[in-house]
Amino acid sequence: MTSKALSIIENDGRAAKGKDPNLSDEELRRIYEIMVMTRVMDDKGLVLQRRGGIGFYLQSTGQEASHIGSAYAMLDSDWFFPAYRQPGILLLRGVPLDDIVNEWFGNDGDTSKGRQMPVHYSFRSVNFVSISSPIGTQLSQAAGAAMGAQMRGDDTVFMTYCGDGGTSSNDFHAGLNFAGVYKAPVVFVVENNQWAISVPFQKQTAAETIAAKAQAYGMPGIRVDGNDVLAVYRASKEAVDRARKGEGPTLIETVTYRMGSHSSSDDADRYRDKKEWEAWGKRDPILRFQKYLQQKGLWDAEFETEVQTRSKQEINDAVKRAELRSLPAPESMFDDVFMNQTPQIKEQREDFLALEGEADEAQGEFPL
Amino acid sequence: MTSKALSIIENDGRAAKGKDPNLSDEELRRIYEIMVMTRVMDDKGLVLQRRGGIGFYLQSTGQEASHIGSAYAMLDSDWFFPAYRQPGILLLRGVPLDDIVNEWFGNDGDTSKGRQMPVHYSFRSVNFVSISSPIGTQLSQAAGAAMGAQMRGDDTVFMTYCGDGGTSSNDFHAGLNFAGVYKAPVVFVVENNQWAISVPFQKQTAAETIAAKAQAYGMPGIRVDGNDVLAVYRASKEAVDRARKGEGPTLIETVTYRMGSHSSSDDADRYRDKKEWEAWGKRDPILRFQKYLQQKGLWDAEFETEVQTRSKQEINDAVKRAELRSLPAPESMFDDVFMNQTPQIKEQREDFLALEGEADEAQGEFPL
Amino acid sequence: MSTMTLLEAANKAMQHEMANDERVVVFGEDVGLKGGVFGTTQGLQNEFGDDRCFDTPLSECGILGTAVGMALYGLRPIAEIQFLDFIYPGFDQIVSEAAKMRYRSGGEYTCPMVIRSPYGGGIRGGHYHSQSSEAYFCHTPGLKVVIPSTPADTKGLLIASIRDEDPVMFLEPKRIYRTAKGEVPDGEHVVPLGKGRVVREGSDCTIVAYGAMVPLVEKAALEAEKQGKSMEIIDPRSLVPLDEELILESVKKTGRCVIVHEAPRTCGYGGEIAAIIAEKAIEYLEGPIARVTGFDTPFPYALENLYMPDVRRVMSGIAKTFNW
Amino acid sequence: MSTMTLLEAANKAMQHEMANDERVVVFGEDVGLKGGVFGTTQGLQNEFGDDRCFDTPLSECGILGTAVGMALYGLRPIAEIQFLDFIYPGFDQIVSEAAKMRYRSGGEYTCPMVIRSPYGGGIRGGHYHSQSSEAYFCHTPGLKVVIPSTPADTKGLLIASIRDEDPVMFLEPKRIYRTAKGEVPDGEHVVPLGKGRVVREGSDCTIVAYGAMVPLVEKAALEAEKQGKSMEIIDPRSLVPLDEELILESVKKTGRCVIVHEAPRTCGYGGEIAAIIAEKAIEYLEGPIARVTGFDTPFPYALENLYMPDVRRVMSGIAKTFNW
Ligand SMILES: Cc1ncc(C[n+]2csc(CCOP(=O)(O)OP(=O)(O)O)c2C)c(N)n1
Ligand SMILES: Cc1ncc(C[n+]2csc(CCOP(=O)(O)OP(=O)(O)O)c2C)c(N)n1
Ligand SMILES: [Mg+2]
Ligand SMILES: [Mg+2]
Repeated sequence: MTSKALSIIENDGRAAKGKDPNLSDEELRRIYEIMVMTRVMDDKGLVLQRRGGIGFYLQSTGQEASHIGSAYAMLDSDWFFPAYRQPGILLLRGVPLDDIVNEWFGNDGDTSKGRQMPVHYSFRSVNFVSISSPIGTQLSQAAGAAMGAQMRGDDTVFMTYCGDGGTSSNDFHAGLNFAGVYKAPVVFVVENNQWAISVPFQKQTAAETIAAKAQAYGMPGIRVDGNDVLAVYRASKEAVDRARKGEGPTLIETVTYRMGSHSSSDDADRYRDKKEWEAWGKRDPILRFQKYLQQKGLWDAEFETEVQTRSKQEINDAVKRAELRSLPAPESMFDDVFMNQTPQIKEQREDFLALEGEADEAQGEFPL
Repeated sequence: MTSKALSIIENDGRAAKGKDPNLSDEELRRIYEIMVMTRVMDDKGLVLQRRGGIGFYLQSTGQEASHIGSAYAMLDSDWFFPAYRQPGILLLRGVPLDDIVNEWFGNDGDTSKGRQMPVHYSFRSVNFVSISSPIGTQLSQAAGAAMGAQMRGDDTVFMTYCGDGGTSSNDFHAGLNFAGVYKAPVVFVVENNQWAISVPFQKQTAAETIAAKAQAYGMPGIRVDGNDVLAVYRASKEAVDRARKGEGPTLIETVTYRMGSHSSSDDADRYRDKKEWEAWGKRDPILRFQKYLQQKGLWDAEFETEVQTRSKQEINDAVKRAELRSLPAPESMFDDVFMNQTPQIKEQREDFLALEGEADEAQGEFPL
Repeated sequence: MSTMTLLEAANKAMQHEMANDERVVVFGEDVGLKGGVFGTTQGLQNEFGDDRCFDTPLSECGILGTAVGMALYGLRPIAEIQFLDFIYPGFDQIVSEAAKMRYRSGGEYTCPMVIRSPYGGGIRGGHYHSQSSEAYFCHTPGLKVVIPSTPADTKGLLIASIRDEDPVMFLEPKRIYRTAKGEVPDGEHVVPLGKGRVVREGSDCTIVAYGAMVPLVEKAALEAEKQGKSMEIIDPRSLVPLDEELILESVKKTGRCVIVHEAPRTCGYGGEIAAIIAEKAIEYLEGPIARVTGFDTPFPYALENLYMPDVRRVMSGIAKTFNW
Repeated sequence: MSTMTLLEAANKAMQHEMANDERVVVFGEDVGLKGGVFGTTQGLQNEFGDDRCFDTPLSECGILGTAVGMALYGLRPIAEIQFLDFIYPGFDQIVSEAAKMRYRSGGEYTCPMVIRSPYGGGIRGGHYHSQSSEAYFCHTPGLKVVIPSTPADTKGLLIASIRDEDPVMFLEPKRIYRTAKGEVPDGEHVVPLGKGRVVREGSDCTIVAYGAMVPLVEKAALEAEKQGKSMEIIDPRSLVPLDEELILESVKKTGRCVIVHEAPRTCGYGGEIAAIIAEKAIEYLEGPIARVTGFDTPFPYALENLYMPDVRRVMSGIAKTFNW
């Protein structure tokens, strides 16, 4: 499956000749720390869900290189139209852990006011567009935003994500087609993690690769080893640069693997071969990157302990703070449908509040 | 635009070496007659619309080779999921002219009961599925029917059509993707006539060719000269045979040109370069085929006159008969929503008929 | 008779019809080996093979388009849409194609197919795993719309839907998939479409409700009874075609009506019921017609419990029909 | 003031706003050089360049998806859908995305965009060039739905829609594109969304109608007047948000109500109006609420004239509110 995919970090941890993107030590360490933090956050999220603390969780384990490597190629002024498996971008952009964790709880600290399920983040301050559940819708939106930037003469670049399943969606077809026709500055990253819930890649499309689909839209299609953060970064950087120069969109397929179940609602053991999972486990993107860093003298056990401990501490603290918070105010339910409440919504709100009031007075009684 | 497209009939009328599909004289003449009849019918349809006899018409002029050549590769038991620019298939399948013309009028002889606009035919008796206006919807349906035949072990083959514009539709993506994944016995014929109403092919997609889109779905993509009936036939026959043998779907792009305006509601002169139109006029598929027949001794001026006269006579007669017919019965409007009328539809029908009755009694009065 | 959940009853209905009619096929995302995200199709692939029960690519457009094609070709497809919220990429195939095929072809081509989908709130699914959009389909001529509220009805209505000669939207109230338990006839069991069910007889006020709202209004009726008001509950079971007679008869008897649904109020199915009554039985009314519905906002996550109609809101609706 | 058609007024509104606000862009199929299949966008590409008014590939999904993206990025897209019947391939972007963006992001992201589309029958367009599906959009929280019936309102409402901070479905009654002629204020002219219009004052019965039904019910009102009945006509103009007060006040005065629309009856917008009245003004009613609507069938081609509400059917609806 990974044949012909760009790969940089070799078995011994060295970069393939002439391919090292030559990031500074500081940058490399930062990327590593964020990959670890993402993993730690994901572990915590699932545990919390299992304990009943939050209602749902969805991990990105195994895909840290794929999404963090690609996102790292973007400038802060660039925009993301993410799917739901790229939480590392938030850390890359410096979103406070509290904001992330409050979203899981949908509490009164959640910037999106508890409106969506856990992991459906929205952070306007860092150009991270609200995540949707319907698969693929972000793809044509990203193309449109890119067309908009082009019209306005901005040099913003847009990066959008979906999974292998997402390539079957209407918006994949429309988004790539429009981006191709208008040469919009957008990079489509498909994280091919081999599964769409229980449907394997082979049943998703008869195309040999997802990168091959680029030809249908007249844009370059690049296939990279999605567990190799340097390869993903390098391919993405080239695509982002091309986009910024007005040379149009790119489709990048990152070949990777969903190490966890689809989400906290799923049990992959029911449909997935353990051997396949084990084989991919050996290609863990964090371990792979570790080797590279170690070989460069940027990683040792001590550093690892420090990063792990700090990450866990931070996330645990954030969770503790989130747990102390309350739900959003009941009447907030009626806000943000429109900028201003319509008479109908106002009335429904008033009826609702009147009833809430009554309930407070006459506990559990329903006087007719 | 036609570079690398399969083409067979050469300038001198001869077939390119080794490529002649070697159809019998009888078959060749039949194809020719149907091409002419299709053209004659189209001329009549537009004239009728201009005279106010029918409300709408849409021609296939210039695309006769493209759709008749492909359809000719099918067995009578095979199914068509057509778009709206393949009227020659009806003639190929022996649908009586009266049935066709009655559809234009939407009269009480119309097999689809005047329910749709002109040229939206449905002829179940010849496996010609009801034509829809929404672009592309037939493509995924054809894939589904093909999957169904496969499941039942039938060796039926399905052929479905759309235009260059249709390749941008959701159903193009879904239909080809499903057909690829299930290796369904379906042939997708895209008649690339360079225009989608006023939008030229170059603005429809950045792909170099439509045939190139096949790769996105893991199926062969073939590009043929759509004004060369033998080339279209040959490519289609190969695709149909492959499908019947269980070797899966094919995408065929026929490179052709819409010689008329989009429809009777459109005026192409407003957006289309006359020179382009003239150039394509020189490549008329009927004239091209004539040369081949002539060179084989199958065509002469006398034969032409005979075919032309007979075709015109037949269509004129059919129109005369259609003009004498009435509209469908008013209450027929309430049939065929469901197999059986629901109480709601029954009641609406009764109210309607009661009012019709009143009107007959009290001409134009509305007693309160 | 066996006792089972609503979810199991849906499974049994499909199994029964797949055994009964080899034209019946079941497909959708994750319906095969996994047996569906709720488990509704569990065991079907095992029993009938992956020709008859299979997974599809992630495209509702493809699922519904291929279903229409299969139906045209003579099969009896059951297309599962994983959540009703995700049906829109294939909405065109439903409203433009399946619904109009018989009509537009003058009766030549038909689309006997069932679109099954879990709908409604109550499982902490937020925006996109909770919506009730039955009204869109009810407003589309050519579609039947069926919603069961008990295991027995689920089996009987789903079998009737599969056998129906026209496209049927079969919407399953996911909130009560496992909580609605009851006796279900073994083997053949058909509940005809277009016949409502009197869930509870009463004399003072009619409550019309369907799906997961039925057990809810049953609770409210008990509460009302304590306060001396007798509620009649009607579950229409199929919204299209609607058993108007049953509702009108009841309202003529009680003189009052409350309609309860989870969907947003504006242009919801409750409006249709109210309009029918206001047109055909207004002279019997002794109070305003009340609607207890979801609010005219998207479906929220954290405040789901406050968004959905509850006993308190139903009681308040009932109260409106008495005290105005 | 200039005299112009409804179609020209729509054109003028766009031109005014494109000149006024460079964030406004217009796109869709055939809107550029051709100027739209009805000519509504004529001249815009010429005046503002093909960056601001341009043709798209044949994909409503793409048109609406990119429009959402542009709106998120800060533009003010006006997306034209060639016929409302063809909107469904992009329905998901409207109901799941544009409508929910503000809500789901807690107010962070918004979608100020206008989706313009000709709708309704009367041009011999058959099934797929005639439908009135406003109810789908009205039932979707987060969308505004606006339908003009005069040239002046068209300009004023379209300008208000373009300036609105939320997504607006702007549906143009194609049947009266050219027949509705009238005076339109030059330059700045804004008609606020959510305010209905009293088309005609009267005392015996209220008629609620919008779009191409307004001139029709005006004719019926004249006819009724001849027979001594005085009709009050209300055009809500924006269906969401609805000017409920105006309708309720009128019905309280007249005691009767007829609602007229072209869309099929079941779950149409008429049901909503009837339900509001049955909930809030039932004590004022002196007769049943009548709905005069399209039938619950797909839109037919040859019998179009019989399908659509006409003066006769409106009169019959009025009669029902008097003689029952
Ligand atoms: C339109 C739509 N259909 C179905 C679903 C249910 N669903 C959620 S995730 C998923 C699989 C997605 O697979 P993929 O795109 O490969 O992304 P991954 O989860 O592997 O990251 C499905 C079917 C959905 N969210 N949206
Ligand atoms: C979904 C949809 N959108 C828009 C239209 C309006 N429309 C009718 S034909 C057409 C162009 C079709 O172009 P193409 O697919 O190339 O076919 P051609 O007419 O060239 O044969 C358009 C935009 C439609 N029928 N359906
Ligand atoms: Mg995946
Ligand atoms: Mg074309």
